[in-house]
Amino acid sequence: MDRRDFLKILGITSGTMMVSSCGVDKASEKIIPYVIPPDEDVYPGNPLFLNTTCTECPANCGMQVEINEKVYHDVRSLYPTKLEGIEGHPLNEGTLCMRGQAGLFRLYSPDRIQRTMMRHDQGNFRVATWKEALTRIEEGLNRAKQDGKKNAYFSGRTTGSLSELIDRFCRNKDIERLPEFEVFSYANIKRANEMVFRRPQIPKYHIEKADFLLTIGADIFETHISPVSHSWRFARARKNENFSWYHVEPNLSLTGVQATRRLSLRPRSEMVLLTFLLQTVLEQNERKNNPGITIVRSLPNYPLDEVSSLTGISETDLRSLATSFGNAKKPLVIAGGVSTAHQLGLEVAVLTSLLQWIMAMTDELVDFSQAESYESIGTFKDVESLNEQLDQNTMGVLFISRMDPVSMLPAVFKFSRQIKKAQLTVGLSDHMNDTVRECDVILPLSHSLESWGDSQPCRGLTNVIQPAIDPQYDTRSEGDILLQLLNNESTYKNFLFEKWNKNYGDAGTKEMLKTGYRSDPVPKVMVSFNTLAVSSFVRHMEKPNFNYGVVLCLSPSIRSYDGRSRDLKLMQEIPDPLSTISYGGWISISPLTAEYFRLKDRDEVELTAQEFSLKLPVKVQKHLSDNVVMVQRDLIPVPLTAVDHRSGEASWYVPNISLQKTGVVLPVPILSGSMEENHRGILPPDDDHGHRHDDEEHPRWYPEHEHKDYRWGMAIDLESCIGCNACTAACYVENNIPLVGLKEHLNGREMSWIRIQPYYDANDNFEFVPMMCQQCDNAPCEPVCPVYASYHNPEGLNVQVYNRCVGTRYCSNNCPYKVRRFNWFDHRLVEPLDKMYNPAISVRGRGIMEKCTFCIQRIRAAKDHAKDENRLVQDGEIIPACAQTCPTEAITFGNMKDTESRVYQLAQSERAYHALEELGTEPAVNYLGKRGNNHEA
Amino acid sequence: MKKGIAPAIIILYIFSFMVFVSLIGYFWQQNRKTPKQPINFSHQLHVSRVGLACTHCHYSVEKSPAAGIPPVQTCMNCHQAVATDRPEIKKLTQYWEEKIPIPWKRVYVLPVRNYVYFSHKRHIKGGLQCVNCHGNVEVMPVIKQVPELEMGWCVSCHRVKNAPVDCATCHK
Amino acid sequence: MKPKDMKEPEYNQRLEQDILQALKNPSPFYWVAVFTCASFFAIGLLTWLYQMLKGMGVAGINNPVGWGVYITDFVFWVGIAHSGTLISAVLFLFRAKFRNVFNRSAEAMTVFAVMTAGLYPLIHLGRSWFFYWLFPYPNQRQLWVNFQSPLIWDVFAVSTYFTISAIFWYVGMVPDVAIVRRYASGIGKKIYSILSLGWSGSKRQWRHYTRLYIFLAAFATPLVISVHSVVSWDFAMSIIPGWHTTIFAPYFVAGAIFSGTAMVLTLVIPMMKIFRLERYITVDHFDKIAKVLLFTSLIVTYSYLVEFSLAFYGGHKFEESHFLYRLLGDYRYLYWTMLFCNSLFPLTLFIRRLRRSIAFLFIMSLFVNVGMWLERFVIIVSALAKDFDPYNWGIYIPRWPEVAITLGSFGMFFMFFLIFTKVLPVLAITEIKEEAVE
Amino acid sequence: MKINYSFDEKRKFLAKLEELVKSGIAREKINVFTPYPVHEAEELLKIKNSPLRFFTLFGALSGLLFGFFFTIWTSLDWPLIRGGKPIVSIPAYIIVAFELTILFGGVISFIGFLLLSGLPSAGKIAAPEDYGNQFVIHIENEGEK
Repeated sequence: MDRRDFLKILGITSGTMMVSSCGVDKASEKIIPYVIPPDEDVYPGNPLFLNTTCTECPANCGMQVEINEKVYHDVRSLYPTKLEGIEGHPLNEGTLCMRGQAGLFRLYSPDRIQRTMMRHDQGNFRVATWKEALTRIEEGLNRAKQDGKKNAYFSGRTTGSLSELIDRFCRNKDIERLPEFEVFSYANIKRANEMVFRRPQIPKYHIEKADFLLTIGADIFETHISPVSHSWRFARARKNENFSWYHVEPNLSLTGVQATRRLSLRPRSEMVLLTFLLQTVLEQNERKNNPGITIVRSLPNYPLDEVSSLTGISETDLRSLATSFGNAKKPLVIAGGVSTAHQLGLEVAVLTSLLQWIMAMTDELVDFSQAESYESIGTFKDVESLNEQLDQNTMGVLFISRMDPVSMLPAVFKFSRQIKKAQLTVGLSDHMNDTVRECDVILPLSHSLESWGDSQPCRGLTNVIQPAIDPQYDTRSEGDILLQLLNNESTYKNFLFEKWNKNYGDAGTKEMLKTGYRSDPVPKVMVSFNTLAVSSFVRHMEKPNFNYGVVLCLSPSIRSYDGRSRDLKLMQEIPDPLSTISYGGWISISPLTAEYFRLKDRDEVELTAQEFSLKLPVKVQKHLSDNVVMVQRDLIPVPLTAVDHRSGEASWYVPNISLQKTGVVLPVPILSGSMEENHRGILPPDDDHGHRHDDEEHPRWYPEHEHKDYRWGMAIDLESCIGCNACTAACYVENNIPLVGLKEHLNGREMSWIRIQPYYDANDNFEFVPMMCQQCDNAPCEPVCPVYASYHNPEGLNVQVYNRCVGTRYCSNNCPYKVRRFNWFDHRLVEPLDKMYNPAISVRGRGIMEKCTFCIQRIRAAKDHAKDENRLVQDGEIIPACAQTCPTEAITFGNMKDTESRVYQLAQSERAYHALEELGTEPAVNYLGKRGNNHEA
Repeated sequence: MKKGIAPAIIILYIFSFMVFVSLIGYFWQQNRKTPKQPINFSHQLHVSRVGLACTHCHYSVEKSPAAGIPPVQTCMNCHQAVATDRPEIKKLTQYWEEKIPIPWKRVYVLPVRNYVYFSHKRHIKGGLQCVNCHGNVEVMPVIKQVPELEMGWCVSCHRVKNAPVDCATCHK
Repeated sequence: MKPKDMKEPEYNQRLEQDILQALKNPSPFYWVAVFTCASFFAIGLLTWLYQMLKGMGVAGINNPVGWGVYITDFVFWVGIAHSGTLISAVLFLFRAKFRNVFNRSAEAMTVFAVMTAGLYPLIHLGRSWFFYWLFPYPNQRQLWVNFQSPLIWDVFAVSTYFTISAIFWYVGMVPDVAIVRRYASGIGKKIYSILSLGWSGSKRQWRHYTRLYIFLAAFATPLVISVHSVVSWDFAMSIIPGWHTTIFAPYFVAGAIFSGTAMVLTLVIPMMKIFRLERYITVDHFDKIAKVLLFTSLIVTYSYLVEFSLAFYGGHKFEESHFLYRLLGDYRYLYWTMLFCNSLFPLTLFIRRLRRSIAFLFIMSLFVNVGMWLERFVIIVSALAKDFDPYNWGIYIPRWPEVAITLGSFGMFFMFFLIFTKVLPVLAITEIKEEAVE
Repeated sequence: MKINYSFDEKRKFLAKLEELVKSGIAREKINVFTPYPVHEAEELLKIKNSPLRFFTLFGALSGLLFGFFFTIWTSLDWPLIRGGKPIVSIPAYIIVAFELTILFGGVISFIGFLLLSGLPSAGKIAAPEDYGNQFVIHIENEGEK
């Protein structure tokens, strides 16, 4: 053979070696067509979309699932790869929170329970068939009948058809259906509303319509009832120029630092503040409704100075609060969270409701007609009574479904031991958790993305739950299980469809399945004020006592809700927005406390209260009051907490704790190098330092390069950004960003393409700056790359060509924003998590630099679509994952060449500036600074 | 004489080894290009003899990045009646009756697919013919990969047709 | 040096004898040394392999500190490579005769140091197996390299530097190899004859030879300057405070010569002792070389001062905070050590007696080597550790692979040098002869 | 037949050489072998400056030109914007061109040297012509050619 052929062969061999080294074993790979093509126009290679419901927390937002072929041209490999909000959904308006975005990590979790299991005599589990398990339950029920014991069904919050089915099941098998268990039961609020308005409900708060918002301890952006909904409503309200928002709290919350004015007050003193406000509005005759003289009389009367001394809020602040409250046309007061969860929590709730009524918020802003469905939720009192029942050994079969009371209840409940007292305990769960481990029979539940269902998070709204993928394991939906236990032939799906067709008709059902939800008109509810109850309550209100020394506050966590979302691996990878700690636990203490105990970040302390002690590293947190130490409740075994017997609400405080420095310094992944920005040009420049952005400032050496049709740009409104990290989560899932784990985080090797940087501004207030690749026009990273892996494309994107990168890391060194991420190892998602990989973007191997490219795969798709209709991409057609899921629409993406586009308009605003402007990198990302600092006077 | 032998052997050995490796590589490659398919389907027969259009079977080629492999149903439309007695068609009918898809072996694969985006739709809409990349399928009893699908191959065509040569067009 | 009374013939005779003595029967000590170096080298290579298979993460580098020990070593070795050519070329052009006793080993040092340095850019690549993408060669992808990138400048500078130094070294050696040829026997003789290209010292050969040598020297001199300037631009061309400064080129060149000269001392002193070459390498030579050392040390110290004064005179907040960090931050001890080694300790060379004490100079040279390594480390790491955006400030601590590979590189360098001393004339015989009669 | 003189000291050698030159023997007929370059001898024999410099010049120039041509051509061959700088950014390319100038210059002068001084010569490698530390003078007379 002549030389050329020879070389060709060599080339081929080397080629094959390359290929096999890439791990694509072509010889074995199959392409699998449909047997029968799906009737509607579905084509292999195009993503499918499906509307369903997010079940990560009780809020039940509407959720759109994107389904993709994992293996090109293999129809067997259709998997959900991305979750988004449903456009225009009444709850979440097309957005999701970080937990919702990470939902796939539950679906594909390696810790899913894959088989039914039964405890055999030796006490440990063995795999069983469904038949065995169900018969075992049958026997259990029969035995209970014989022994004359009663059975109970104990579940997490359940709404919609499933609730009905459970009722039917319980009636049929004479099982007592216990009040449902939620850690965040809002018992006090419900009790208060029952007292004041005769409605044991939680209203919907129309924040968007308010012009003044006062939140008392309510963490409306983190866990309070429906965070996403609150977020976008807040964003709407913010549009109003003279909207102002006071947040009062004893601890430090993400919500708090977002308020235009945050006042931290002494724990338990909220009622004093509220009475003060009540008095002022009553005096100023601001009242819209008259509570009646008795109540006015019986309100305790605190002079300003006393209020100030009791609450710990300065008189000036109190005055300014009172005045702006008084001047407000549509004020709204929301109490909740840590403020309604202590021995005077009920007082706080009642006074709030009273205030709401007096200021006629109940006419519009506090809406009982769309009340959240929390009626079926029980309280800690109910759990106590359950415990008593168990103690009497009268419990036959105990069903525990979709929750983990063992790890969520305080240790004193000894629940893990208690549930053993039932003859038979049946645990239904998708994840292995402390509760099901104690059960006798474990029934693996399908994830909501694998099953049918519906839910009614609030009045007048029905969400559909429909499967996006067949059950991956031998699991079943709760509905199907119950039907089988009822020896009912039909499936839960049929059950649902019968019901839907009955209620909504055939067309209605189809429509609902398409949109994913259905909202029905609800009759307007006019609340009636219960003067008697209130006056008597107010008369007997006790004065707050502050005999708690240093108090440990168990605050809810945005990352894990009440702890249930700890199962989502991603939630540990993304840092807590306030402390920027990713993995592991910590307690937050105030700078003064730190000074007193000579503590620095990462020092370990021992907390001790009666029959409770724990060791954790500390994080010093400005703005936290000195007699409060704060820990997120999901990070620790829940300590003994008093239960208020008027309402059943558990206290979230541990009084009289003592700290002690152990002298150990622990490795804690605090991702932020420093929160002090001191005018480095990342925060909005205030007048004396820095400078507003205009192009004259940077004389250009070289002619500006041409952008033909597009120049992609982004605008980020720091005023709207609430630091909720939803964007980060969305980015992780959309872009196949690897999870690297604690060890790498300690080495400072986190991989997130977008991060929420908390900084203290000139007045020491928190500011969140979302930082991702700025797509600089004069990008420092580009000229230094020896192999053109990083270059500027004609559309103004700073492209990173992954398989051209040789990994010099020079670009990362030279990036002033340090937003480039290097693959230090081959980080692959472990089976089966890798099913969620987005096929539209590569999975980067070791030694490759990666970074944000404004979701270039979405840009490509949109351009592709536009080209079919041969037109240019229109404004709003492309939405990067971060912008898409931002509940407050802080992020806007678009074409800077198009002067009509929203992003262009925003870039022109006088609030617009570039991060590190003085470097002259000419970023494509414009930040919009906060309108004047009306934080501190 | 004695001296000469050792080097000669060594050289001979090295040379034969290289040839050996190359041959293995060559045939492996060949095999990859024409793997044994579950049903030996002849494009030649269906295109030149029966005269089917490519899009008749590869139905999504204008609608999605993937060309679309025909559902078994599409085959059965004709083969309910046509040539039902042939052994290969019997196999087909079996698949159809058991309602399991035919596990075709993949022939065309981009070298480092993980990093590259390719859309059939765009190329067809851009006025390219299937032949341009897939060769004269109508004369192939057994389909096989014609071009190496290397970057240079794509780029040169893109340049000629002045399609975009911006890296981001194809690299993902 | 040639004693006055001695006649030229026997002097030349003795000279050749003395120097060729070095090439004879290695002592067991020598073998031990070679073996130790070789094993270090091997360990280094294995570590590199491990790093390639596992991923860059086995090293300590992280985000934000993307460059650490590897790049430090690179700069260090390139620096070492410098005085080789400086001593032989520049001093040759200046007719500084004291060079003759140093130039051969200095040039050898250059060649080996460049070889070592050349490895580091590959070692620090995340995907070393694609290193060849850094070279502009015609390929089916129709892609070239980015000539704007300082790293590509490095590729050209370093490879050029290696080629030219190697040629220069070899050319200078041809007549000496011819002499070795005369004394060698058997297969050795064959090899030396080939290496000597059949040199006979005819007028024609000398005529072109002398020209060539001058030209090469003339090329090498600007090359020395350019190469380390380019290396310094790897940093100066970036925007990182502490890197982005105009004085880097001269600053680095001076530093390079400084460290290189030190390394020459580190190598030549033991060599002289072992091979008993005191007769030719005299205290006067060392005195002179020590002066070079002192001079460059002063330049380096000056640059340190300039760096700081620029930062604070400029009043640029990022610069200021960076230099405060360098002085008082996490790496302060390293920085202070460096100041001592490079700026304070060499001042002792103002004392003539110390300049002329071989032992002292040897210790001094070791200190300077350490100091210069630290200088590069501090510059590279401290600048990256705290740059613009406080959120991603970090700190970098080397891990064992970095240590292992660094030791490996030293092993490689010394192994080559040891072999050199046994197979090639360690002094420039011809030039010493020439010098002797004048 | 050929007349040889051999000395072991430079001084004597130069004296003899001068005498020979004076005696009117054609300079090009005199060939000398020395252990190290002897400039006096070169002067006596009026040896002209080596043409090597033309090689050097040629090498250097071609290096310079190639450097610029190559860098500019490759950047234009697939133009990619880097950091908002022009596609052809000469300042950067100067460096590459400079290095190539030296590289080519050096290598080509070395090759030139080999050509001019007839090295390596197989014959001399096989049978080395070596006079040790002797200064040798050869005079070829007509009888030779």
